[in-house]
Amino acid sequence: MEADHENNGGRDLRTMSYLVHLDVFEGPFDLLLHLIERDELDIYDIPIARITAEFLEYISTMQLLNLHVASDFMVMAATLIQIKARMLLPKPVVCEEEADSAEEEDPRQELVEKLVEYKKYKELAMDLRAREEEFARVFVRPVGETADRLVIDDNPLKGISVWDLLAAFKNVLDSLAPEEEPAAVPKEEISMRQRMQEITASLAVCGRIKFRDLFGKSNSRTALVTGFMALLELMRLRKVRVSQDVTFGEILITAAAEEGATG
Amino acid sequence: MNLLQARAVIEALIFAAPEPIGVPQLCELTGLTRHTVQQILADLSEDYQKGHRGLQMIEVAKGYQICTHPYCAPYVEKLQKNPRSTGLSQAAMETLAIIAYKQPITRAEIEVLRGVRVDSALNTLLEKDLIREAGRKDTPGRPILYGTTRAFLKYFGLKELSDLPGIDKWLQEEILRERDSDAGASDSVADDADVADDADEHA
Amino acid sequence: MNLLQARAVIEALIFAAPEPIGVPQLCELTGLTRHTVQQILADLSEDYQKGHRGLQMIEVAKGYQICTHPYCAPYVEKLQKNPRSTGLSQAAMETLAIIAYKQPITRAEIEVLRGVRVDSALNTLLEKDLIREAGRKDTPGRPILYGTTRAFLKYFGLKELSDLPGIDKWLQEEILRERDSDAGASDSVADDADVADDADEHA
Repeated sequence: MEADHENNGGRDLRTMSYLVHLDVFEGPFDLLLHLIERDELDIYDIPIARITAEFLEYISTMQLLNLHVASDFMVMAATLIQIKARMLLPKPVVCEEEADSAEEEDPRQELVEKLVEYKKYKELAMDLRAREEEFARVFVRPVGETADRLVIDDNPLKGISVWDLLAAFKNVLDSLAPEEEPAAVPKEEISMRQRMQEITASLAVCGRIKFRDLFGKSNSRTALVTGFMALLELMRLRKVRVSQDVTFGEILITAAAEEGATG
Repeated sequence: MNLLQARAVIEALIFAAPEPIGVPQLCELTGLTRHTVQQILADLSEDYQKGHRGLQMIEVAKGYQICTHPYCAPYVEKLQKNPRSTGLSQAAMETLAIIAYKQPITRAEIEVLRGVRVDSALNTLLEKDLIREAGRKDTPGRPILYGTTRAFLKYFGLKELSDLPGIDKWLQEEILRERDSDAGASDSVADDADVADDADEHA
Repeated sequence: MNLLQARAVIEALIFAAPEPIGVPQLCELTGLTRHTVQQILADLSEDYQKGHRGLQMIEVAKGYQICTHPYCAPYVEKLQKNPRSTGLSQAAMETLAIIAYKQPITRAEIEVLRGVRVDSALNTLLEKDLIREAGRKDTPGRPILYGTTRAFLKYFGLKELSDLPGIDKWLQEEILRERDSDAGASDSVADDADVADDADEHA
């Protein structure tokens, strides 16, 4: 990259202008809209060859910078190339009354519709953003802290009983095993101890296990509870470590080696 | 209770309620007619607007609420221990806009519109209680339908869904059209009504 | 900032402060002199007294506070009994349930169960004094453990945690059943023995 910087000034300018936008694009539609608006193109009459070239250039820039190109962008690139190819095909000769239907077969039509639709929601998101900013500047009375007898006693759990709490907990457990059919599934005889053994055994073989896999096989609530408790117990005993590199990413269970406090 | 007392009681109720409080609930609590309550509310709102008050009475999520005036924000902000975070990410905001205007809508339908996957945006929005599951669509796989919450209305200071910016223009038509063709097709219809609360229940 | 603006800002500050707010703090936040602040406070107090307001501005030990008028109490009290307004979102409720039944528990463990991030739910619960930090877990990173508070017990009218209904019994039975069936059936591999031993030791 640095060598590039010195040798290839012209190209690098382009690269830099993309760099600025790398984080900004919310997806292929967003990038296409940017290209169209930047060059003041007519969204209903997109010069497809030009847009395709620019879109591909963007992707190769990302690759040049060793950035991960999301599959959505690759799919769009393929779509653009396909449309471009279809545009190049000679148009079949049509008689007058067929002209209308032929017009509808503009290969760009579907893409244009999607872009126009996306643009609407992008603009609406901006409207919402404006309101968000406005209402971030308005403050309500802090609930639950005014101790005066005259003011309502702000019980945050007003109207909630312990049974609602129990229901909420069951709800969590149920969402872990949605397919459970108590009547049909034979009772699994898996103990917490067995589950602990299973986990340590697989770790010895594989080195690490995905959290999802750990529970993927279990289909009874009992098995899930036992499995989860086994995992907690192993964590407590420092036999395993659980980590998640990215938010919403895969949760990994690894055997706990002696390592620094990198949790 | 004379009118002046009623006015005071309604002001106290709006102040003390932990959530925006609607006309039906105010009627229920005070025993006053809908007409009287509405008159008092109009009167109170005007009173708050007049005079240089640091507080205002606003209508949000089909209810009334007393809150600080935006121009006091620079000072009030200093009080907040954990200031409101920077707001929603662009991805979350676009996803939310689609849900707000197209609800009830499935994840797959949102992804078609945005052209990208929206799992993590949906999680963020669910976590922030801005959207909720609003039934299942009556199509193969019975995918989850998403809709906005009452907290959504409060977050953006909206009276009700029809108060959404831009809705009056081209969207209203579109939504009406969708609703018509949708009627009966999804089991979320009942759920849909309480998105904006059951304000009219006691009318 | 002219006097009218200052008056509005001070009203907003008193309204938005989580605790009664004193003159020194008001001076600090507004940059006004003690004298000016005191004048404005006197003026505001009088204003609240005049006219039939449902709110009053009172001076308590630590400072100034806006609260409802005593004669509104019969109506305001009814708000408390109204189950319509609950302060907790579904996300917060589920997180609280997990903490109640699984405490002490780390954030990561809660997230495993709920499948989404719970930062904001945890913040809400901490703010409402329903949960508290209950030490650190003895694992790498020493994550914070969460448990419920005395206020939590108070709100539910529970004497102690073991009064929580259902799930512990349900879980206990389930686990006991597992243990029982385990005791007979297990003559497992030798090198696994210490895992089980450790488990029993801490049980």
